[in-house]
Amino acid sequence: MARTPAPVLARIIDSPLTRDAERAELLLQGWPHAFAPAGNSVARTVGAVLRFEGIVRRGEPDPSAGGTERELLALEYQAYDPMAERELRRIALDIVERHALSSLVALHSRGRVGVGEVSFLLIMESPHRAEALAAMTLFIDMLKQDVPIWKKPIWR
Amino acid sequence: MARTPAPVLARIIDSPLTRDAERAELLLQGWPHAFAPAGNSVARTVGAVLRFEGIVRRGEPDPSAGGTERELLALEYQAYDPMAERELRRIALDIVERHALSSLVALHSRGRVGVGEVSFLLIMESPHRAEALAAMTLFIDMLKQDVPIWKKPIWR
Amino acid sequence: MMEVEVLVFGAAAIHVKGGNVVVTVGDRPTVRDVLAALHEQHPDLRFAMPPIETGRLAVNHVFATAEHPVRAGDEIALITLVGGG
Amino acid sequence: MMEVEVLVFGAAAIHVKGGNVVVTVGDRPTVRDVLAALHEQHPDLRFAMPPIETGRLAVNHVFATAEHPVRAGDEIALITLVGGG
Repeated sequence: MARTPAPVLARIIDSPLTRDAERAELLLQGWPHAFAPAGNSVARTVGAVLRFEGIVRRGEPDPSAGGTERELLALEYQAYDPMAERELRRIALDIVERHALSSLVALHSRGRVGVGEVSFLLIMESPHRAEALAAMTLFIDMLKQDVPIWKKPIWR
Repeated sequence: MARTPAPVLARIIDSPLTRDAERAELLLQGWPHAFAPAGNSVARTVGAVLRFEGIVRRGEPDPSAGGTERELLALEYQAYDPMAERELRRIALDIVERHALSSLVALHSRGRVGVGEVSFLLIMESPHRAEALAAMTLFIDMLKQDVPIWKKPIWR
Repeated sequence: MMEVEVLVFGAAAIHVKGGNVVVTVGDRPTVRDVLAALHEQHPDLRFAMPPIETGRLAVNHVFATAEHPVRAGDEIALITLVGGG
Repeated sequence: MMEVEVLVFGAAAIHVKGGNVVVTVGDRPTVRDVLAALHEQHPDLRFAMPPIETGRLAVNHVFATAEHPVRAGDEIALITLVGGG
């Protein structure tokens, strides 16, 4: 059966991913269910919604101190433009296709993200849970291998 | 190092898991970060927040029609009390311990849940993403094996 | 001999009136004995039943394996084919 | 002979001024040739470099493997040890 292409949004955003930043981005991009509860997509064929937030933790290993953990104020994310967003999108399209997801949103921060703030957000809708869980693990692995984003620690 | 026990909430709720129902339940149970954005837990050692929503889909296989898919209005969830909530909690405590999670919320609906509504909600906080992803897969597998909850289709 | 009431749920309950069945077992029965009696005395439920040797029942709201003793007054439940999530 | 500028990021960039290095390669170079020249002419970066035979570089913002030709004017980048997420 021919399927309507699943909506995919993959973007690098110049701020931490607060709820307001997320909502503003989805709205700006005309995302179909920006304000709807997760399950209320039109087709009602979605059985699982999975959401991952990557958060800046208080401590990071400091390579210049032999890898011992040191207190952070923030991480400064640097992206190689426009390749970073392009790779993020390539991975998103690949994974949506491979796992037959119903939709995918991937947002990554550029610039300063403070401790406790969200730097990476991944939302997947899927008919069944197994695909979404497998797809999420794979997405994050691919992100960490292929998306040209680097973090610079800002120590306390 | 001795750790403070991670907060765990496991409950069977008499309604679909709308955002309002979720918030009301977390507030009622004195959950420590009911209104805080996911990352703002006090310790700031959380690096990953994973959220799963199980949603009632439009179609279910009908065993009395040879397993062909049929249109649903809703699912009626029946729980064996108090064992269902007890098992849900047992699994939650086991998995928090085994995967060293920072917190876990597991809510399951009892009663009628309409198509497109959420019947199961699982939220995990973890220092690192890998543990949370592994823990989530395991939790759902254990839920489907051990928690005495049954669903009765209400056909359209 | 003693009679044991077993609660039945979900798909298994379709074949059952009132949500429970009764089996007759010998004295000092175990979970295995109750399972064997279920298989013998309620063949309609076999599709939903765990194997006699490795199966489990819930005894007083906790899963109990084959060797577990069943006593008068225990609440026994057949819990299979669950459908949460 | 030709000079190729290679953009360098992240941990690898700590050892580099201005975010790029220049390597000298023969005519009609491939990604493999540029990687070999990086290994030879910028040993400081070896810790961050992919193997010459199996490694990849980004050529005009797309990952390219060893056989890929590198032309004058291409934007070449060494992309390793990324840290997103």
